Amino acid sequence: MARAGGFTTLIGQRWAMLFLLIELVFFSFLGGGFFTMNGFQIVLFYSTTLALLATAETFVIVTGGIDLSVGFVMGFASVVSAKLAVRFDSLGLAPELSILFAVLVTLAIGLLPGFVNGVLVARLKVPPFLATFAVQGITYGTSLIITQGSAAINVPNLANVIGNSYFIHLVPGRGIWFFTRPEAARGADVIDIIPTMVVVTVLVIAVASFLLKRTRFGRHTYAIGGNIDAALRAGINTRRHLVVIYVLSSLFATLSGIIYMLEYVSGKADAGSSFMLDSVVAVVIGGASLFGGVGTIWRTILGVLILSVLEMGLKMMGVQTFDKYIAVGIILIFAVLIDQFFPEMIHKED
Amino acid sequence: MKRSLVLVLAVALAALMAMPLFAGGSQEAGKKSVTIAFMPGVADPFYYTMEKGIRAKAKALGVNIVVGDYPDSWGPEKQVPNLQALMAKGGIDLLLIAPTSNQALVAPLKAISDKGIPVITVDTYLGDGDYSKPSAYSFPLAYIGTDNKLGGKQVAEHLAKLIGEKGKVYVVNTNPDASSVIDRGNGFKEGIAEFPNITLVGMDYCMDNQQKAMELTTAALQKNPDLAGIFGVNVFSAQGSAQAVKNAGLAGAVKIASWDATQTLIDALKGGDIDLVLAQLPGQIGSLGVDAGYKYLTAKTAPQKKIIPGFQFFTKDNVNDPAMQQYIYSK
Amino acid sequence: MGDKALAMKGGREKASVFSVLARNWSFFFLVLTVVIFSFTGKNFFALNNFQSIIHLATTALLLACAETFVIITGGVDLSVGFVLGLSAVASASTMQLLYAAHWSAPASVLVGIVVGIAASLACGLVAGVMIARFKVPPFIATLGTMGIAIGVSYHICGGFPIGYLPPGLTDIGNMYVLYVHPASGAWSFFARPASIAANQIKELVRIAPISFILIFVFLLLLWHLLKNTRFGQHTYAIGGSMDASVRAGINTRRHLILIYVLSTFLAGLAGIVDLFQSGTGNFTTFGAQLELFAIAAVIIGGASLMGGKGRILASAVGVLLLKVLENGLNLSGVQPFYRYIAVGLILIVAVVIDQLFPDLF
Amino acid sequence: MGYVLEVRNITKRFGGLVAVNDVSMGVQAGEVVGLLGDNGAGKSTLIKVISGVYKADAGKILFMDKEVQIDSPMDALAMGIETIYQDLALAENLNTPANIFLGREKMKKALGFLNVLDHAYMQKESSKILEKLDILIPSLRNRIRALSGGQRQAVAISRSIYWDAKFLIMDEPTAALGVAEQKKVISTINLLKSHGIGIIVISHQMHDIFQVADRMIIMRRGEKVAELVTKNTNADEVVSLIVGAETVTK
Repeated sequence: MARAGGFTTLIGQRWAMLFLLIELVFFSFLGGGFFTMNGFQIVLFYSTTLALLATAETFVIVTGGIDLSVGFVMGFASVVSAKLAVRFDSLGLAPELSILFAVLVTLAIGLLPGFVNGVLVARLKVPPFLATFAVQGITYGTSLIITQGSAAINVPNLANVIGNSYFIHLVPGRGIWFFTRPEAARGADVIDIIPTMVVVTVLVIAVASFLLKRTRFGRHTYAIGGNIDAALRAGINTRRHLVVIYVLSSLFATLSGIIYMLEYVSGKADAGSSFMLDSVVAVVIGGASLFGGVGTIWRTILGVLILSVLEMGLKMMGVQTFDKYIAVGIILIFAVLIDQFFPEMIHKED
Repeated sequence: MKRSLVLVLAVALAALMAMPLFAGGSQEAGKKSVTIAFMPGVADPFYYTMEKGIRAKAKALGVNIVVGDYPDSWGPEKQVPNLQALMAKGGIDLLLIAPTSNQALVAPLKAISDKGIPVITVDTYLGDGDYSKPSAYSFPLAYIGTDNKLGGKQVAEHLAKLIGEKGKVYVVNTNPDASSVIDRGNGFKEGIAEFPNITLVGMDYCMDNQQKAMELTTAALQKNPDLAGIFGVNVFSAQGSAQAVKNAGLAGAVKIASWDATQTLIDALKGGDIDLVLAQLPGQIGSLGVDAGYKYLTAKTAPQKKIIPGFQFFTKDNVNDPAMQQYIYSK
Repeated sequence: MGDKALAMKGGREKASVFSVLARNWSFFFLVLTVVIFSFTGKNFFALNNFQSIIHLATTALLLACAETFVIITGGVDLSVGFVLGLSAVASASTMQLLYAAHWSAPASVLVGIVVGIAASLACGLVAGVMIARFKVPPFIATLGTMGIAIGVSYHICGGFPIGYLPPGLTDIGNMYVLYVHPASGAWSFFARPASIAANQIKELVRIAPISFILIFVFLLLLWHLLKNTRFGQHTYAIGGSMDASVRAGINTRRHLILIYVLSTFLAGLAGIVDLFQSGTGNFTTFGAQLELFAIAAVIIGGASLMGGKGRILASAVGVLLLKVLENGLNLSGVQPFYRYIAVGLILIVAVVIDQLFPDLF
Repeated sequence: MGYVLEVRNITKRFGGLVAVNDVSMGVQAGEVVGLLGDNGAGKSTLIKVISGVYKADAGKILFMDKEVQIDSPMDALAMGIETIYQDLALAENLNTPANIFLGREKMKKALGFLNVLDHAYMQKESSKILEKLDILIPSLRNRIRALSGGQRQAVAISRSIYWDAKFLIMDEPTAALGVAEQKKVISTINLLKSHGIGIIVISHQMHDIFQVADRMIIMRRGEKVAELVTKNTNADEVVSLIVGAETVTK
């Protein structure tokens, strides 16, 4: 296949990676402070939310659906975990236990919106766009009622210690610390390496990627997205599978909400609202099709990195606030255009 | 071929990621004058005006100013990444910031402060805003901002006078998540409580959406046709409620107090659509911030922990007063 | 497959009462909510309350109309909310500029409107070309133009609502068609009777805000366009089967471009209406979610995101249902936060009904 | 001579692949020609060239003895070459008259100035054409979605006939139909034949082809390998030609 034009085809297939590389080079020259270890860590640290939500979205989009509720499920989880942590704390539990229990209970509660989504989509055949849109409203309303609209605060400070810690702390000339930041004089030169939440996110994504790529569950997910009738005839329990997919999506969103709570020591109903569309965009930039059957976690993460590097890079360059929307808009269209043109070149030949 | 390209890209990526490890630390060289960073809370007229004040003062003192990316909506998840991007530029000696959450911003600001960059919070604060006694959030040098509660209270007093100290009043607030407007609302409540013949019939949140404010006020007027006064806690809520009152044919009959002296509100005041505008002094807040920061950096004089510039009231009587014009917000 | 189809057909003939109910459930639901809120809501059942609900729903109605056309073709337009803001900001800043340059008020307003609409049409054209020519999924193409609309409108206004506009905008935008003064028997069109002083305005009965004329004209026009014209028929056909439409000789590319241009035209018009009603050029804030509200209303009206069905008047009922719900819950003293849950639940009911009776619509 | 439609030396390549290689054939008025071949034999490509979806790399098309240029499906339709695809290309959300008139709606003046769709006219004409083809559809108001496979097929055929098809290409007309419905389609094809329309039928159902076709053209690997008169051949011969056991030139 593809003897002539092999190189362009290759670029067409790998354009996302190439694009990321171009971004990295571009901002290394023009983004103030981008080309430093700190700069890269910041980009990674603030792409964790998007990465988790986009991972959730990848599963759903591969089945041919869409989950509009992830952003507000994330907010819901942040609010619930924060409120629970405060509650457990006020009951006199040790901060470690309060947070642990809050996290565990939230993970359980976080399955609920996904379950509702799944039942609506799989059993009642409600279009995913609508089912998840409705659930978005319900979770948002519930979080607002829980918090009376304001942020859920007064979370034990331990959350902050966990959420903003780094894997390694290096003090030149004094030694190396893991997880806890050494007490150092103000202004001392502590080098922080690898934020813990980034490690957590990478682990979660690795598991997700394994699930989608290497397991039967993953195979079935693609099968359903490719042709749900064929999947059904092949003996896949598509209803149950779809319910599990939406529950999984909700679970990733919940995790993201918990990380938000740990990082910001508070919960906020609309914490994830602005990431909702971005998460779909990242998946699409990663080459997935909204019609289902195509997409991988790894390429989604590439999409996430393209977006966050672009956003942080532009910020560090000092580009005017709202120009970034224009940039993202144009790149988005550009991304899909490339995806539209290159497969055509390939398909026409067979 | 595919495989090899992936490999090349991966190696290039890895090399690129690793390089900063060796390249770090060369930022500081060659810097002479003082650089102050400003991280606004959200893209709105108030902070643009503050930036103007900051830049004016900085120019006078010969200070460099770097301004962070204006967050497009209110909240730490929007502001903190912008803050980190701003700080990553390096070479910053002092930070002026309007924290968008009194708790979520404690950790990131503490880390910045620990790196030896002093922090001054403007307009909004950490914790309860009291940095004078030791606490987890007492590290900033100072808080400079309007006393929103006092402002709300004074608005209540002014509005009470306008409506003859009796009747029903209503508040259109913006966002239950922003400490500044919540303080305004609470201050207003306290102020109104001192007038036994005035009742507060409700407080709604328009989420910074003028159309929404209009709908809410229309509904409030429907519930209470004899409403005597309305307090719109910022530009959008005041404009929306003014229009709703006008639509209901109650212009003049319902007195409207508002907050933040944007040109639009001043025009509305001139046109008789609203009756009172409280002008904060964002420019002055910014300028005081730069001043305090500069003195701290150059002369090591610590500023007061709390600096509260006053505010001004625009009414029909003084709106054309040339001395008042400086308080109108502008970019 | 044949058996199932036959069974459904049989069902249609038998269950005509059900079909009328299911087909128009949103309308009956609207009537039901009005009845309930008339008991629970303070001053809910009042002429001026209904008038202001519809008056303040003008922009939402226009956006829902826009979305109806797009959704019938099987697409979705995420940009409408921010195109509304772009149009308001672009036209307001033009008016401000020209008025400051001593143009007459009508001239600057007119040019401002043209500029605002032109800016909106540009967005629709870009999205339409992307979708029709380059087969970009509508979700992505309109998300792209949405980003561009946000960026451009903030460039124009810098985050400030735009004031300094020619006077009288809000007087026009919020004017009533008929004013009656029951006490004196005086009445007049479009302005309060000359014999009535400004402070007596509360005693006036004002009938039909001017926005009613606009809504009425546009609903009628768009209803006609969709129901009775070739354009409308082709819109349904494209949503039903793109393939069939192409083979039937419909210029689907041009048609789709027109659909997205029409959509942003209506969004742009909504921006102008907003400008006239509020008197300031407001950009769209991020929490507004106007586009999602419009899509929800259209779906409640019985349209399907798969395309091929949807009705203008039903979409209008969808908007009114959501607005009445909001207003009624407010007047009944329900906390605003419960509104989100109520809307979510109603949506689910809507779609489940739609799924239970798929061929009745 | 006397062909409604004739193709001469058609060749169509996709990159290095020759999908149709130097194929010539013709169909007379009132004649049904069966086009047979295994998957990938080039049948679909050939009819797509005729219906204007693809443009041939070489060769020419004659319609009513005149050389014609068919650059798009529109050109083919304008000449009276109609194609009924396997998926029927109907808008399932619309009713029968709307589909028959799709793209060529009849308009009328309402209130003297408004150009509106003439629903009554389209409905009347639709029932006329259905009657003419002896097709029964319970209610013309029903959406296509509510019709059976055979009824849909009938609607698609009626559409072509209403618009004066002189030449009809039918791609797998009997696939996915019940036995009774298959019979109905066969009788409809025979009816069309008696109206003097030239027809190409592509089908895997050998049985059906033998029932309706006057002649058969067999393709393999892009080439025409045989042209047979139905009554002079049998299923075994045809099958062996399709799979390539022997090559007969006649």
